[in-house]
Amino acid sequence: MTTRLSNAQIAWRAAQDIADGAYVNLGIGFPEMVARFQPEGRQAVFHTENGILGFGEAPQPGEEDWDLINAGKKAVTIKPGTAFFHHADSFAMVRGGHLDVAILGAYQVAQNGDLANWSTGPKGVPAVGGAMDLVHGAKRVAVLTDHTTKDGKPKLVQQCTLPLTGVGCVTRIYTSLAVVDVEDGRFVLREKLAAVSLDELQSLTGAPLHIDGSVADLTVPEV
Amino acid sequence: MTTRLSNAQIAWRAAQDIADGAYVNLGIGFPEMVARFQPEGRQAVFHTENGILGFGEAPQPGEEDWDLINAGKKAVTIKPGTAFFHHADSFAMVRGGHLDVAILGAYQVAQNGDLANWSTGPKGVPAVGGAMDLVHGAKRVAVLTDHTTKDGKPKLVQQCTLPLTGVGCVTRIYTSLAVVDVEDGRFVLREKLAAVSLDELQSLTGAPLHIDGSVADLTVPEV
Amino acid sequence: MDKRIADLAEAVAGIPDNATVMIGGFGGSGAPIELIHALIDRYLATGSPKNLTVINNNAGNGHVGIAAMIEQGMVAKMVCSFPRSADPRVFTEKYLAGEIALELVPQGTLAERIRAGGAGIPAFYTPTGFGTDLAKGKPVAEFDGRSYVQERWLRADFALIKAEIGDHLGNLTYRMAARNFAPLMATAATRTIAQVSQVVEPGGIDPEAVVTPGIFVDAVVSVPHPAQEEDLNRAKVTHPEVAA
Amino acid sequence: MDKRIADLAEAVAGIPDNATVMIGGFGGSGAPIELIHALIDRYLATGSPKNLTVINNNAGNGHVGIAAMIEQGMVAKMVCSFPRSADPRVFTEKYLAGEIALELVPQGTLAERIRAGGAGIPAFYTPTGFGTDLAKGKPVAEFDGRSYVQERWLRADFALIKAEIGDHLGNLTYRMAARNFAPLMATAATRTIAQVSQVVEPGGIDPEAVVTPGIFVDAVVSVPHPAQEEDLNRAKVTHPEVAA
Repeated sequence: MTTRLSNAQIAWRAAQDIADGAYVNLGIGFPEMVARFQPEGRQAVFHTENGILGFGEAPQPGEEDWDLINAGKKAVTIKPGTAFFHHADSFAMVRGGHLDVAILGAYQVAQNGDLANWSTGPKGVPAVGGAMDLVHGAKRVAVLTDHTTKDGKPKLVQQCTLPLTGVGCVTRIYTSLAVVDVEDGRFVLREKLAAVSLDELQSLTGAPLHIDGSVADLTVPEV
Repeated sequence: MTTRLSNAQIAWRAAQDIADGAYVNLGIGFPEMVARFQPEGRQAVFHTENGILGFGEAPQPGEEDWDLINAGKKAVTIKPGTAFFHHADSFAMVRGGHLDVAILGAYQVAQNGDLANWSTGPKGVPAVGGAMDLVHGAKRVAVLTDHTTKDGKPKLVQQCTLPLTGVGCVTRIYTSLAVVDVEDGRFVLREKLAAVSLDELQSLTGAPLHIDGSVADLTVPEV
Repeated sequence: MDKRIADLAEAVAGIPDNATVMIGGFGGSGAPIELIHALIDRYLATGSPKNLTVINNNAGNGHVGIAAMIEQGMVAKMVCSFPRSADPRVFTEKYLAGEIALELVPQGTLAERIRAGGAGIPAFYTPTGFGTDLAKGKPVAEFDGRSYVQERWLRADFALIKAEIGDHLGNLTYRMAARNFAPLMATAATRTIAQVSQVVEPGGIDPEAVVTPGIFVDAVVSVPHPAQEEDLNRAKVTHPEVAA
Repeated sequence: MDKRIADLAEAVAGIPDNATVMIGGFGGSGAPIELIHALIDRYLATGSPKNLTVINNNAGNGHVGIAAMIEQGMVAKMVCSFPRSADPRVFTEKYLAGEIALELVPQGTLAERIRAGGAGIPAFYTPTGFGTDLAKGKPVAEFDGRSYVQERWLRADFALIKAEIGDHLGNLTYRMAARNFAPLMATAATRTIAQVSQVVEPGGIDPEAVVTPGIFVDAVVSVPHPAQEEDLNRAKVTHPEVAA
């Protein structure tokens, strides 16, 4: 199997597409890593659903204030220009189209932009949080994901089989092998690792990968 | 013609029904006088649509701050416990049922509680302000009015002929002759000036005045 | 007018069986632990209130706060967006055993439904959830070519919230991200009970800095050094305390 | 990121003909007089922008601010709740002559429609206006036995607002009742331009005291000693100044 990008490397790649001054919401877990890789000279403003805009990095261990947390309940810090607000104002920012980018994880993404990332089926306790809101409203909804499941099944599919988070909402997918846009109901391949052939990539993808112009090499440093 | 209460006296009577600590919105103009007549030992909290709760009296002439006005654009003052908020929060208080009493003027009130107080017809420039919101949500919607129009026509009517402000919204009417409740689609007379007979009062009223229990004398001091 | 209540037991005394109770907080931030524990203590002493519907973003963590309410069997139903936490076992076990009901609501829709309840808006349309299992059975409508789900307001009999400073008139401020749902819940409950870290005279809060105006608050209880749910859980505290 | 704009003319330079413009203020309180006058000056110099739709609670007073915009013929339509004032002649004459359109909206509905526009809520139900002429032609629905009117969101291309303190990131505070519609309009416009009495560095506003978070604001212009519309009218000022 071709060497794949690590989660940190996928996050690094996604961070390169975030403009200076962009308002960004990072999903709980792996997408939170995107904040670490802001390119030199650019500063995004991070939003968290629980009512903070422009928060800073994690505090030193032992310095946590548990009234100052992000949506993943991890401690954060304030920095100059931070603002606090209540949950209705927070989701007005989300649904109202004020975020430039929302970056989430995924179980499956369909070629029409449908996203499944909240439920693996009827077993266990269901939990949705803010995901269903975040996929609507942000100008770009990007997904970070391994290109396939642990047992090798495609996560980029013709149609999601898992319960949907949102319909037709994803605009770009950063995977461990490629960068894929969702355009007009199709996957359009933008970048791929040089080491993976187009045929191999297609075989790991559950729906046709279209090519529109050139496909760039996906190059990511060790991070 | 029987001597009638002055506007100030009608306002005085209405003020007697406001409990200590009640949240009250007073309509522009004549209803604003209610604030002057709070009984000893009681303190209502006044709300104005433009975003102040718990404001104080008018400032001395020359001391006005025109960022600190009421819905009638008259200067007011702050006092301990005042709060400022935006218009959506202000009308959340109104529509959400948080006000105890709204007190408005009227062109006509119908026996089912319909109120007409914003438009005398299609001529001129229409203007509604917050009246249509205020008549919904407050626990009690009271009207202050002369009992008849200047040319002697009833203002308490079977059915409003002027454009409605709200449907079935008025709960009590304080007039220059009487205090009338709206109950189950009928006017119920609660108080009347001793000098006016029941027959005379009925002749000045456009719908039947019902009596449910006793009718008290409407007694108001010179104010 | 003075909305101060002398103690926690008195503050929660009026909450009856079968009540719907909104409880502020997002995880441990903003969780009114002392009010919740006072309610649990009342239940342990009197058997009431029980069969409660609780509205909160989560469904408890560890064995304190809402988790402890659930553990004691006071809660018949949770309305929340994310019934998971570092230690969600209390809710999970009851849920899987069919002993507690769950209404799962997307977080932004939960916030907006509560705001609508407080603002006299009985229903609204949102893009959130359209085409998903969580919108099943709800009316949908198209506006300007896009599809939306109709959601209903959410109201409660009581709101229990944690604030930072409160004055005698019920004006409140909050502390950082502990604000979250509390200002919304305060508007949407018939009776709102706030525990505050500091009580001040009217005028002690800058009128510009008031987050929740007093009209939305019915009772203010002083809790000068409130516990932080996260700290309690890290210290493995349970309520009530049990021998290890 | 730095949202400061050097001068008023530059701040309003991008507003084109036919734009929909929300303008903050309730009467004179919160009226962004300097931004409005900069827009009028541009119109007088270039003939643009014209044919504007203006959303404000009122429709101008005297011969300054929105009244002066109307007087110059820049405004095709007003959306407001109360097109009356101490001196409403400019609007009244144009309206009665059929030279300006009016969409009359109850004040709370106006506020809620703007909030909905900013919050991504395309429509909502309100009791306000049910059974009145202002609800004619609008969908109605019954919830829990009570009748409500469906109202649509309101959005704009631009919002011109007046705030008190603004930082480089666009975080804003307001001054007393001058707050009114501004925080709502800031959320509902594609581009929000705020004139502020004082500009501070990020961190110069307490994070708890921010009323409008910077995400809603695109441009901040310093106007250290803003005119108060009420004072201008009492002094019988006109814009532009004309010989008596």
